[in-house]
Amino acid sequence: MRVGVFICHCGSNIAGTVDVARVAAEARKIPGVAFATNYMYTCSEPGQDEIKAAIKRENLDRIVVAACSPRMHENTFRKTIQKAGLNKYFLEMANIREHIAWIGNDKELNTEKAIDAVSMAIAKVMQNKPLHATSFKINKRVLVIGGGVAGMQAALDCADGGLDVVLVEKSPAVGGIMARLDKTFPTIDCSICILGPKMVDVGQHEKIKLFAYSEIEEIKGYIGNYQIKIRKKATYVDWEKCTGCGLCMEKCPSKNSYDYFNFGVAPTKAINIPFPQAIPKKAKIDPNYCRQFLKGKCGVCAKICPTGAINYEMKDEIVTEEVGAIVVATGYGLLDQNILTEYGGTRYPDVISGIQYERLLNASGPTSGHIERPSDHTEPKTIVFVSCAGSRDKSIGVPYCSGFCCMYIAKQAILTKDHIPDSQSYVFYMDIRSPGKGYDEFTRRAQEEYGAQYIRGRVSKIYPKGKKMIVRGADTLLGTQVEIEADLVVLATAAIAAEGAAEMAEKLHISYDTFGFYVESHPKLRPVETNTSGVFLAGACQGPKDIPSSVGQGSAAAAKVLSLFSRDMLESDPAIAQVNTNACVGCLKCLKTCPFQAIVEDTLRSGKKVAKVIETVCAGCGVCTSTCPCGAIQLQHFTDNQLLSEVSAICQM
Amino acid sequence: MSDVGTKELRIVGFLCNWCSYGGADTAGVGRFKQPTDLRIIRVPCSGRVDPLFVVRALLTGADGVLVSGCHPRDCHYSEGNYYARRRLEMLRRLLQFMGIDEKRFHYTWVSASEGQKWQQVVTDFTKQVHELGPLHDKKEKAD
Amino acid sequence: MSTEKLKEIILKVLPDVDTVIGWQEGFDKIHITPFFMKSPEDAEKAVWNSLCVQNLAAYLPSLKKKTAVIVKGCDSRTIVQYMQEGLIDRSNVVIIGIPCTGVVSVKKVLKAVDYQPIEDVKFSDEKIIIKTSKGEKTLAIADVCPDKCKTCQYPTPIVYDHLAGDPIESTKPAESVYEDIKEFEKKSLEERRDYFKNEFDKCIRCYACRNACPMCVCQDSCIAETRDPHWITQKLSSEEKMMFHMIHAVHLAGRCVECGECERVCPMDIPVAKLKKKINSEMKELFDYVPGVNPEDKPPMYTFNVEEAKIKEHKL
Amino acid sequence: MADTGFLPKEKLKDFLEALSKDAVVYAPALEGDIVLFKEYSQGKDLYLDRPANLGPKSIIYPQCETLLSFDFKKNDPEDPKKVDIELKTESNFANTVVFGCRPCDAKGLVIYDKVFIDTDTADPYYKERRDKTTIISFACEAPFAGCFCTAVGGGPADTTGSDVLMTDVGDGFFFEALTEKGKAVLKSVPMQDGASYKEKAQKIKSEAEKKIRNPFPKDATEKLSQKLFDSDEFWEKVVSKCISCGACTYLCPTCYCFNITDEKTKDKGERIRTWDACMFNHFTLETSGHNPRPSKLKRFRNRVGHKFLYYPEKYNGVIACCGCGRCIRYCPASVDISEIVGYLKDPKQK
Repeated sequence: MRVGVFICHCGSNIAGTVDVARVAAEARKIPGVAFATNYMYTCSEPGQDEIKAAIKRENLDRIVVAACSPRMHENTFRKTIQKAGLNKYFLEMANIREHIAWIGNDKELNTEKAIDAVSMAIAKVMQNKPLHATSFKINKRVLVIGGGVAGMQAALDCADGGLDVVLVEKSPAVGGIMARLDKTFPTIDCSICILGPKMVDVGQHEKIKLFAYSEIEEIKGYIGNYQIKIRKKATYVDWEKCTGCGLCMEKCPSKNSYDYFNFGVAPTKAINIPFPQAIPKKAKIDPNYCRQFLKGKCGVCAKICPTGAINYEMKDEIVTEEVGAIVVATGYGLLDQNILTEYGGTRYPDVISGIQYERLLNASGPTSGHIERPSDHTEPKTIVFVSCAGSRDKSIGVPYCSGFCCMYIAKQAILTKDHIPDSQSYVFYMDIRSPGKGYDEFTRRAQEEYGAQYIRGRVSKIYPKGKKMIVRGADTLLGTQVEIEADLVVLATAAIAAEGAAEMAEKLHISYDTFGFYVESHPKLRPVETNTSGVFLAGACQGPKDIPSSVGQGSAAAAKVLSLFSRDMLESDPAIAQVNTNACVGCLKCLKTCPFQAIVEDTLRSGKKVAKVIETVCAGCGVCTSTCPCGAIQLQHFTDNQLLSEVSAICQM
Repeated sequence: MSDVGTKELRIVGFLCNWCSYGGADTAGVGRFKQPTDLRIIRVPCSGRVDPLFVVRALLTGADGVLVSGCHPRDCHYSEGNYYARRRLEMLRRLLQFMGIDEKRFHYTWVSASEGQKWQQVVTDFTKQVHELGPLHDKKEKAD
Repeated sequence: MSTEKLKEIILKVLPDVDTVIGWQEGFDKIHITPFFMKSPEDAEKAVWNSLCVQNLAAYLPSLKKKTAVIVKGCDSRTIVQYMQEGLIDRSNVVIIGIPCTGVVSVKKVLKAVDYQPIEDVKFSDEKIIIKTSKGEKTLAIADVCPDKCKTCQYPTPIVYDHLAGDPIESTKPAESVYEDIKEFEKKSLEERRDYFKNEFDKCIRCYACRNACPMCVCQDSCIAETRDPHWITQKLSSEEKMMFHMIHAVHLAGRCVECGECERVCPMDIPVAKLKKKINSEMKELFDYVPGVNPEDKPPMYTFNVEEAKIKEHKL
Repeated sequence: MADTGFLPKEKLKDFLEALSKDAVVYAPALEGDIVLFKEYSQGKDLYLDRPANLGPKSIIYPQCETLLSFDFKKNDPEDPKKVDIELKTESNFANTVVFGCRPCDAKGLVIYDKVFIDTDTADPYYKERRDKTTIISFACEAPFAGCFCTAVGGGPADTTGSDVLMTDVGDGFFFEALTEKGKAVLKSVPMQDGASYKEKAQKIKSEAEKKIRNPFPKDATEKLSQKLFDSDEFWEKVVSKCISCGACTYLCPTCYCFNITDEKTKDKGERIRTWDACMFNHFTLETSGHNPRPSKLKRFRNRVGHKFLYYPEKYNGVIACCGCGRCIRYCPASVDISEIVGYLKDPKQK
C-alpha cells in the first residue's frame, strides 16, 4: 500500500497552533506511507493539483488529507483523487482544524493530537475498499406537502418547469394562513387578491394533482423513488358532483359549527365551503356538528343538493402516489392563547389573537369587515395590541422571535384607524423588529401618520372591569406602570411549529429542532435542503417567516427539485450495508432493527437462510452492523475492521 | 500538558456524523477551547457504535470513552440513537460491574448546533477521567 | 415423575418426528448424556433423574427435521426465547415438558466425594446417595444443586405439548434471583476487577461456554475466531480473554435464559454466567424484561421506546 | 545410587525447593476447585490427589507463543518508501522441571516429539523447550473417571516420556530415574536410598494396572472397521450430541493442532502460534468459503481418525491417544471417545 498524506496549513488556521511539518515528518515514519507533505491551502486549485500530481509521481493508491472537517471538504477531495484515477473511497480526512487547531492553544499538545488523528486516518484508509455507486432511475414527479403560499409557489414552479406535481393539503382548501390575512405589509394590498390567482392556477394547472382535505399517511422509499400513501379524509360530499353552489350551506340547520377558517371568530354551518374564494370550491360536512351524524336524522343537505353529491356513508380513502422528491411546506401554527393565563387565556371574549383580528378586518370575514367586539358586537374605540404574546419567552418554551408580529401589528394599527377613524391604538412592544424593504418606514407610519401609541414594555396582566378590559403593563422608557382601559385587546401570539410537525418529520426521516421546526442541511449554504436527500423545505415549517421569504423558499425548493430532476439517473451512495453470506447465520436480528426496512430474508441456492440488503433503500446508518453478532453484515466504509483499526491506532498499551 | 493540568490521558470519542461530529465542528468554528486528550472517531450514527468498540478501547489502552449522537427524536436515521441508548446504558452498568468505573464511559446527545454544549461535555468528561487517573499501567511512550 | 411416564410419551411422539432428544446414562453413573432417539428400542434406554443437567433445547436451531425435545422448566425458556427471536419453527418442534424440582451439579457432587471415581448413584427422596470405593455418601440434592435451581422460578416448563407429570409451583421468592449479583456488587471496584481478571485468566478459549450456550446463534461464525471482522486476536493475554467474555456477554444482552450451561461446561470452572446474569438483572430493572418467559415479548436490545422510562440522561 | 531414591512425604517440599534453585519447577496446585500446573515457589501448596484439569502440555507446547516479532523501520527520513523490516526471534526458556504430572501426560509428549522433533525439519521452539525440561511423573494408584490408559498401550505407571517416575508408597515417595536427565535430577538433591521400596512400588503399580477399565470389547480387533468409520449414519448416532467445542482437544495431552497468525499494530507485530482445534469449523475453512469438513460429524470423525488411524499409519502403529480420559470427563455432553472407538473395533455391537 502506498499512502500519500497531505497536511494542510489552512493559512495560519492550522499552522498557527499545529506544527504541520512535524506532523508530516511523523506520518512519513508510519509503515505504508509513501509520501507525506504539508501544503498552504490544500483545498485550493494548486493544492488539489499537487495531490493529483503526487498520486501520479509517487504512484500513490490511498490518500489522507489532514485539514478541516470532512463535513466541509470530503467531497472536494474525493473528486480530486477520482480525477487522478483513484476510487474516491480511498480518501480519508483527519480533522485537524475544527477538532484540534481551533480548540487548543498548546502547540505541542495540538501537534501530538494531530499526529494521532493522522495515524488514525492512515490506519483507516489502509482498510478502505474501493466502492462503486450504482445508478438508478428517478421518478420525475414531486410531492408538495402543504398548500400554503410556500407550497403553492413550489408546486407552480415545478409544474411550470414541466414536472408532475402531487400537492397534498390537509385543510379543505389551499391558501394556508395567507388566505386568511386581510391586507399584507408594507404595501397594504389585499392578501386574497394577490393570492387568489395563484390558488386558481394551482387548482387548474394540468400538471398539478391536488389532494385537499388529505394527509400523508406513510412515506416509503428514497430519493428518486418514494411511495406515498395519502389519506383522503371523508368529506361526506362527492366532490366529483359538488359544484360549490352553496345551497346546502344556506339551508343547513346546524348553525353552531366551529369555523376553522375564521379561527372561531364566529360560528359556521356544519356543511360549509370555508371561504368564497376557496380552491377547490367544494362543500364538506363537519360530523362533529352535523345533526345527521349526531342525532341520526336531518338530511336537509342531501335533499337540497341539486347534484346529489351528499354521501353520509363516505369513508376515508387511502391512495398511493409515486414520486421522486418531496417539498415540505407544512407551515406553522400559533401558540394556544390558553397558555397565556396572565392575559386571561381565552376567558375574555374581547381578548383575541392577531389572526382572529385579521378575520374581523376582512371584508369577506364573518363581520364583513366591520370591526366589532366579540362580546357585544359594538365598535371598539380603544384597541391595545400586545406583541410578543408568548414569543421571546423562555418560560413557555418559545425563546425565539416570531419574526413577523411587529409588522402585522403596525399594519393592523393602520387598518384600525382606517376602519374606525376615531379609534386609538396602543402597542405594547419589547423591541420593534422591522428589517426588510420598507418595513421600518412602515412601523413609523403607524406611529406618526396613524397615531398608534407605542409603549415599550411588557403587559403583566389583563382583566375585565365593567365592559372594558384593563391592560396593565410597564412603560420601561418612562419607568412607570401604565394601565389602559381597552375595548378590545389583540395578542400577537407566538408562531410555533405546525401541529403534528414532529410526526411528519419522523415520517420523512428529517430532523427537527427543539421547537419542532425542521432543520435545514446548512443554515447558510443549504437553506432549503435537508440532511435527507430528496426532501426539501419551503416556508415557515423551517422557522417563522413572512410572505416574501416563504415564496422565495418555495421557488428555491422548486429549483432544487428541477435541478435534481435534470438528470435521468441518480447515483446511489455505495457506503451501505453488505452481507457476507458465508458468515451470515440467518438470525435476522438486523432485519428487526433496520430503521428503513432495507433488509429482507433471502434463501441461497444451498437453502441457507440469510439477510439481504435492498441497496437503494439502505441509508447507511450501520445499526444492522452493530446488531449482527457475527459481523456478517458490514456497513461499507464504516466496517468493524475500519473502526477497529482507528481504535488500535490510538489505543496501544 | 492538557488544560486539565496533569499528564494527558487517552480518551476515545465516537461521534455520529450528522449531529455530534457537527457539534464538535461548531465548537471549533466558535473557537471554544477544550482539553486535548480526546481522539475522535467519526461514525455515521450512534447506532453504529457497537458497545464492543467501547470495551475494546477500554481493554487496549483507553482511559475513557465518550459516545455522542443526535438527540432522541432527532436522529438522522430516525431510530439509530434509540438503539444506541439502550445498548450503551446496558454497557455502562456492565462496565461498573466488571470493575471498570462507569465514570470512564459517558454517552450523551449533542446536536450540530450545540458547540458550547460540546465544549462543556469534553471539558467535564476529561476532568472526570483525570480525577480517576489512568486505567492501565502504561509503558511510557517509546519515543 | 417417573421415567416410565416419560417413556410412554416418547413412544407416543416418536412416529411423528425424526428424533426425540432426551437423556441416557453416560460413561459413568454420575454422568448423563444427551440421547438422540430414533426408535422404540432407543426409547427404552431413556432416563430421567436429577442428573439430567444438559439443556437439550440448545440443539433445536441446528436441526432441520421435525424434532421432539425433552425440557425442564429452565430449558423451556430457551424455546420461548427462540420463539421470540424466530430461531425455530414452533410447528416443527414437539416439546415434552418435565416438571423439575432441581437437578444436581456434578461438579459439586464430585467435590463432595473428593473426586473419587463413582461406582454407583441412587436417589431417595430429594437425596442422592453416592457410592465410591471409600463407601457411601448421602447428599441432599438441595446442597449439591446448581445455583440456578436455588432460585428457580419456573419448575414447570413455560411451553410444552406434553407434560410428563403434574405442574409444580415455584417456592422460591422472585426477589432471590439476583441476590448473588447484589451480593457481588458489594465488593469494591478493584476487587471486582481483580476477580474477573483472575477468573478469566484461567480461560483456555476452548469455547465450550459459547458452544453450549443455546443463545449463541453464530456458532461457526463467531467473531472470536474471525479476522474479518478482527475484533480479537488469538493471543492469550488477559485482555483478549476478557474481550472474548465481553463479546459473549454483550451478544447475550437481553437474551440470556440463565440455563447455566456456560458455567456448567467450563472445564476451567470459570463463573462465565456472572456477567450475563448481571445484564439480565439490568434488563429487568430497565425494561421489566425477563428473557425466555413470554413468546410475544421482544428482546429489549432489538427494540426501543421513544421515551425510556428508566433511562435518564447522565450528567457529568 | 542415583537410579532410585526415597523421600518421606514431609520432605517433598524441600525436594522441590532444591530443584527450584537450578530450574523453573511446575507442579500441580489447586486453583479454586480445579488443578493446574503452576510455577512452584517456596511454601506453595502442592496438590497431587488427582490429575490436573489441564496437563503440563502448555508448558512445553504453549497455547500461544511468539514465533518471531517484526518491526517496520524507516531509517531514512527523506525517503518514506524505504522500509526495513527487522525480524527478531527470542528464546528465553529456562531449564524446567515438570513435577507431578501423570504417566499419560508424559506419554502425550512423546506423541508430540514424533511430530515436532523426529522429522527432517524439527521445530526449534518445541525442541528447545523439550530438551530443557525434565519430567517427573507420578504413578496413579487407581484410575479416575473416564481413564482408559491401558487400552491404548499405556498404563498407570507407564514410563514413556518420563525422566523420573514417582510412586506413593504410603509413608513417602519412591523415585526411579528413567533417563540421564532423570538421573541428574535425582543426583542433584540428597535423597534416601530407594532400593528397599522398589518392590512395594512395583506391587502398587501392578495393582493399579488391574483397576483400569478397558472400554474395548474383549474380542475387539486391532483395526477399526473402515465400513463403520465411513458411515455417516454411525457418526450421526454417536456424535449428534457433540456441541463442537474445543474442550476435548485443548485438554488432550496428544492434540497438537495449531494456527499461525500475524498480529500487527502500527509499526510492529508478532507471528504467533496458537492452539487450534479440529473440532472448530474455522480449522478447515478455506478462503473461498468452502469447508471440506463442514459439519461436526465430519470433524469428529477426523478427530477419531487422526488419533486411531492416520497417526498410527504414519508412526508405526502408535495411537495418538494416551487414555487420560480428560475429553470424556470434561465433555459438556459427556461424549465418550472410548465408547466410540469400542464400536469401531467391534462393529457387531452396534
